[in-house]
Amino acid sequence: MSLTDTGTPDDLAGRRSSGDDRRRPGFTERLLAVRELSLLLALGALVLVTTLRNDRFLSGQSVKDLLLGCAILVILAVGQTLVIVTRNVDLSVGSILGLVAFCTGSLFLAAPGLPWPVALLLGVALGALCGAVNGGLIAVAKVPALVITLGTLYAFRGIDYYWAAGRQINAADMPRSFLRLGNQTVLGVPVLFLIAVVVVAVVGYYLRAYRGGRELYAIGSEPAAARLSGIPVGRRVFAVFVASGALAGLAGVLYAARFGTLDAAAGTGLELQVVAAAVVGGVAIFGGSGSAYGAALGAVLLTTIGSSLAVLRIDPFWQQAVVGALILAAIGLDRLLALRTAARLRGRSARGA
Amino acid sequence: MAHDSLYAAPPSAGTDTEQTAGRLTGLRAAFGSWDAAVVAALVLAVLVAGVSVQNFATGRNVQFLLLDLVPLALLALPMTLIVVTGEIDLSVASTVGLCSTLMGQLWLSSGLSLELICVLVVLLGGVLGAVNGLFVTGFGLPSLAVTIGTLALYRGLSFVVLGDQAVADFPASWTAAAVRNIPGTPIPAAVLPVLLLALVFGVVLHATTTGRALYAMGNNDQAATFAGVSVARTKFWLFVASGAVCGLVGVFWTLRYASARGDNATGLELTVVTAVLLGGVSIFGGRGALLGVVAGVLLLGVLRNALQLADVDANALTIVTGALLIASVVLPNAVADLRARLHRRRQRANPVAP
Amino acid sequence: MSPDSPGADRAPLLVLEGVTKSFGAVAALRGVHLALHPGEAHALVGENGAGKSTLVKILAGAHAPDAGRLALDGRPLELRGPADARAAGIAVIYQEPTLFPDLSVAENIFMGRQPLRGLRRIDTAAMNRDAARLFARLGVRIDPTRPARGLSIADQQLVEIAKALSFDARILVMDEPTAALSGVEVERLFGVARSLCERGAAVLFISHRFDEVFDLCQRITVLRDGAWVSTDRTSDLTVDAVVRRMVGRDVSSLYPKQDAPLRDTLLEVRGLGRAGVFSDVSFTVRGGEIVALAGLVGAGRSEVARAVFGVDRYDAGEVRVAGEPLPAGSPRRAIAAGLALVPEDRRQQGLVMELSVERNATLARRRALSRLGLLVGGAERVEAQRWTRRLQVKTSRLSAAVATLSGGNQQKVVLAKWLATEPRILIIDEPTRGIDVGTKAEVHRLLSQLANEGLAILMISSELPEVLGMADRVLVMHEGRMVRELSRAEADETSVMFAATGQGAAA
Amino acid sequence: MSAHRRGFRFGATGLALAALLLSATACGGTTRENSGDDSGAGNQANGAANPDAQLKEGLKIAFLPKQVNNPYFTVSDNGGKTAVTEIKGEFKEVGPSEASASSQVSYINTLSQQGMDVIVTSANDPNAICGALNQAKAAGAKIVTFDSDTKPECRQIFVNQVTAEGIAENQVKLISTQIGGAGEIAILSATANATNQNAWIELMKKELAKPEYSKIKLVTVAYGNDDDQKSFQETQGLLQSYPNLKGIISPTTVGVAAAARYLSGSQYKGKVKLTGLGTPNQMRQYVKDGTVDAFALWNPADLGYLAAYAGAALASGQITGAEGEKFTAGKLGEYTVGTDGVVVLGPPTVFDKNNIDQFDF
Repeated sequence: MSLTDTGTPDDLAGRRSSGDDRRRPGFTERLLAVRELSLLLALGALVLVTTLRNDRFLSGQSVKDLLLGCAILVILAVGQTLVIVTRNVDLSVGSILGLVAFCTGSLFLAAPGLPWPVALLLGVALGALCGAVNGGLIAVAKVPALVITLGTLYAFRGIDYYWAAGRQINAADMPRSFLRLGNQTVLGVPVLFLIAVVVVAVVGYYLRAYRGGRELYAIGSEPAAARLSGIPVGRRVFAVFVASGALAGLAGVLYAARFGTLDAAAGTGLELQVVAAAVVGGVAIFGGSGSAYGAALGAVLLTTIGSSLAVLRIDPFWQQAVVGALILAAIGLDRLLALRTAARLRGRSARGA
Repeated sequence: MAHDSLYAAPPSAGTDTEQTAGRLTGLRAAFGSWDAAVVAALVLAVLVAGVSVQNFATGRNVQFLLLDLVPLALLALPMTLIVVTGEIDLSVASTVGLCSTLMGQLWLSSGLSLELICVLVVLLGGVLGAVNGLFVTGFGLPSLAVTIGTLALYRGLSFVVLGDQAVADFPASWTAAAVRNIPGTPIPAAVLPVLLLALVFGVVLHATTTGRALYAMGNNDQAATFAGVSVARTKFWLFVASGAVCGLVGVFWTLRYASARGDNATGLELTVVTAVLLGGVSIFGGRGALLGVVAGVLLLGVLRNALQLADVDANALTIVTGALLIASVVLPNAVADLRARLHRRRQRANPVAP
Repeated sequence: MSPDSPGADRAPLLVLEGVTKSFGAVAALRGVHLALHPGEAHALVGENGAGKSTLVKILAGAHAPDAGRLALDGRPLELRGPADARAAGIAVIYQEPTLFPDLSVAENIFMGRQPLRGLRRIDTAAMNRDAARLFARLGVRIDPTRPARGLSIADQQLVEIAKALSFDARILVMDEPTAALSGVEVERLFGVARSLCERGAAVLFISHRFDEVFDLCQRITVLRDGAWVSTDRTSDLTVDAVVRRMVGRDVSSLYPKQDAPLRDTLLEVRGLGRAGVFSDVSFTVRGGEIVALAGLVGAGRSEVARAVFGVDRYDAGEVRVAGEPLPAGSPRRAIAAGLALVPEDRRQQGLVMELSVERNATLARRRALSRLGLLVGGAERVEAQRWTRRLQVKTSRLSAAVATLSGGNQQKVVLAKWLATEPRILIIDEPTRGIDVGTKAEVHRLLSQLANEGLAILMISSELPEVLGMADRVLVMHEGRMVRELSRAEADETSVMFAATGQGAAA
Repeated sequence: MSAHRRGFRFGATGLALAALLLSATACGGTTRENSGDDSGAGNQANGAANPDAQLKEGLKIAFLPKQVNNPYFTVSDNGGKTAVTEIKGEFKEVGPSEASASSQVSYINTLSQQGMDVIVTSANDPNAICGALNQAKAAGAKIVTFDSDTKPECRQIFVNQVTAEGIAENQVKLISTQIGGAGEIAILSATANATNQNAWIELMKKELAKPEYSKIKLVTVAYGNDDDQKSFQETQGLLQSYPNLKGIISPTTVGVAAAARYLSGSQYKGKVKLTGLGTPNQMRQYVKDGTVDAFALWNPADLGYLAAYAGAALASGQITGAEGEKFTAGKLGEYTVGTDGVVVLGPPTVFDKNNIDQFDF
């Protein structure tokens, strides 16, 4: 209250200041950190309970299996984070993954000598192309991404089916070097997981520390304001869909490498899990907040739940119900936290001088 | 921001009234004729299919076609109202599935009469819808996220209820009644309740105070609140109604296929949303008419049936469904855009307008 | 009266010539010209719908003009988007804050221009420091790291101002920035604007508040119906002259409240409180009486109105209508009891912009128009016609979307909607905010007439002349508390302001 | 808006409706006990069979698999196509892109509309498609099911790939040999209530009760839902839950491939034995790298081939579906219709390192 003389209206300004904030910088970031921490705790608790029931759950092989199992979902969830943060949603990722996976297989079938990095690049490019179709339609039609990607969910899958025509591609059709990618480990950590970690780190850091990344949050937080502050909203949203498509493409190639057996149904219904992972990971479904790290943790948590249920020998039919309940719990919890935060902020605003 | 803006973020949210207004008149022009366009497309599709597709224009085929459309048409009715209020219910197909398995389980183990079971299932559907409604209105969560959650939850529970088992020993008199025709016509008797419900929902939407309130809250829920509309309650009951209709569809589905299974109606929610959007209901809320939706449902059914009869690959059908969905949202906007552009060009060519 | 004759001692910084813009069939701007000189504060005034906001949008790069041209420093300027406008040094503070609620205050200020460190990463620490420095310059203390969500409207406006300041704009456009600010904050803002002018920047100031216009600006440009009317030195003008040009005719008395016989107490509020918002608010309003609720923005006036009407809940106290207790939290029951609330935010709360005039006008009354829930025949149309005629709403047809109407006519539709419910108590929040002078007078006349007919009117207004002219009694709120009640005789500018700034409370 | 009142009205209407129906049903509704078995009894054998009838030419034979994108069905449908070409008929394959009974119904209706002579289908649900099949039958089509049966009264012939006893015997023998006749084993099945899977599992349990298998203990049955990833995870779970596991039987093509892939990439490779029902193309790699010693399957192409011939024989009047009738199925030779109209393809083929390269499906 530097300007106070005798209770002049100056304390109007003072009233809404809050001196204690200065000592605790990064209020906004702290909210996120809390979310990620609680996810880690949940994950830890889950692993602990499962391990108590069956100590092999934490054996080297099992951990490796877990890491391998979550890699693809993590990559997709990170891509989805990019999209959701801008207040959009991409429901077509499962279909893109399927299409790219099958395409990769056919590619090796057609050109057996192809080095796998080329296949990887081509897969990512095809995914990006699908993403561009999404992004383009959304930009042209100015309709919600939900509807467009619901449509392309059908369309991409249909193309995939049409092309595959009931064929199946087997591990034997693909080069060993490529298949090794799916199962190889470095110091006991699967390569697939390392790739996922790199993706998470790059996207997560970009979202946090680069102008382009921050602009995505701005778009999701208030699209109209974003437009007025000179952010090329259309172009950014388009780019986000291309990125999501490309990551789905990457996931598709990795899927091919990991599973070896491919038919056109690969990745059917995956979009639900991906959205669930992001939402559980604290990415607000209406945009503007959440982090790639959180989404990745959400994906790990979902995969771990799947494995835990199997290890705990719980009726597998419960798994989908658990996923649904988790989504509801996550958004419910978010809402509760948001309300409490809002109450706290209002409390500060209203606190007398 | 009060709106769950994920899918309800109109192109130019609020900041520029004039532009929005301009765009809206364009949209309205496009939408006003959208109903008519869908009906015209339907008539055209029927004519073309009748002439060029063998076996299309037969009584038996009409029966098959309509029978296949009953669940879709029923689910599209409450969905229309929900989308008009700016919400969405993606859990409908899972609710149908859960209702179906509950019906099977009750029949299998409760010893209750089938009549009672049917009533119970419809009520249970209402309860499942109420859970959606509670999350959406009570906790203020976006319906998209909530119903994606219950989509997974209800489907999971329906597998929990019956596992992968099917309950199939429903009395033949009942299962036959589900597919019986109105005597003397090729029209299934199940169409009658659909028509009745369509009438009820149509009147509610277009000729009652509730309907007015639905449009108002779909456009601006704050203004609706200030005008004394109980937005939350109305939406809550819409979800309940949606759930109850799902229960009804669950009963019909179970009897028609004489089989209560956990995977009944899987994926149907996408078709329902497609039909509703194809019928000209705006996904932003606040716009749309029930007639268009009914025409949309029929158009979808006729196209699928005709293409199937013409031996078009199932995979091509998948693509057609996706393409229709995209076209139904892209076209009106593209038309509006085009008109606006033409208008501007005329303006520019003639700058000294009045 | 050529646009740039007076005060053109230096070459103009920014020139608009023959700018034309239409939306659909509506011409928003027709051949407008405007010149901004370095170092000058230039006011742009006009009734609502005169095209001011469209002009702002064009300067901001948000709209492209259909015809006409812009020039900066004598060179043609083409703005293809808001980013171009920024690059050209044009900063805009919009009428309504356009913040990102999820991002921190500092990020809101520096979005797209965050200070960078190695590898083009954002330097968060530097950003927060810079933001704090800007707030210090404005003399306010807002934590730069807190999210923008939950900021009061005034604080949001201050963040907007800090944003505009942050890039040392050569041209600062302020579209009614003071609507939500307190007197002190307005003074600070003007201080900043003046210092910008001293450094050679130009300020374009848009406001309905003539005292501020005359206080800050050297020249005034008047727009009417999308066309340029005049540009003059402030010193050559009087308020009357400006108003005449805006309206295109003489405006008779603005505030014509006639004395009406006082009747029974209709609205009684006792000990109303809501945690963190307002507490222990008690007052009564009698039939035939207009009671004004005065106070600074953020004092909790609108919140009290919303709680009384049932839009918000309250924790303590009770509301009685004609002696009967009114259940809390239900606008529907409030309406049934004879309450009506014309809310503060017309576009968000008052109207459903996309719906027709007819539907809007009957929205609150639709139940009474129905038989068993069914809306029969043309009942809505008849009702809408009755009220739009009485209020002289100018619209081509009743089926036109209200979004196509001007601000004043929109406000009339809101009034029509509520008068159609035949209320006993009318709560009206900022009855004339953002509407043109002509309509303003009509609204005032109408309120007076309604009081005469026996309505109890509770009026919330931030415009002192309106409060003093219209009210039989003035209630003053400060920081969520009712601090003074002034009779018509006691109320004057000093006494109301004194109470509103909290000094009366101590007494 | 009186949502409150409306809410009440809604509730009241619901209650009234319920009360009405309850009172209507109180005096005797349809319950499971009193409904009896009035489901369309009786079947087939309209008219007598003429064993000497020639196979008609130009028969319209349609294959309707569980779903069109399943490679297994692609192979068997192609077998059917070969047969139809041999008898100079018209072949058609249609089907839903997702394995659901309701869309199969829609296809059956379409096929019956198109006047097919024979519909060869693999049922997604033994009951759900019955009504449509009966209608098609009434419209003149002959119905043959293969791979997955419907209720017997809904079709004329079911072409069974193998008898359940044959499968059980074969699988238990394979695993017993591989684990040396003693130790813990588990079964990785498809879905918890897939009819054929459960029948096989029951028979395997009976088989295991025989004295020669007394040292083998079946510890659990896991379900991979015929989903690759799920089966993979379940295998993983099995090995963690049962450290002493010696062998896994997975009598489903999806399950066995997923389990093999898991084992081949884990420390258990070669130590935990795996057998089951799989296709040579899917398993070739794992047989060669030593993960899997031997597994079995019928030839799906032969299955389709036989189904097509059975259909043709029906449509030509050679058989009616009654027990004891005989017909010749091209290169496969003569078959006899068993009880309930079941025709059995034959014992499964066992694939190992030595013979696997002779097969391509």
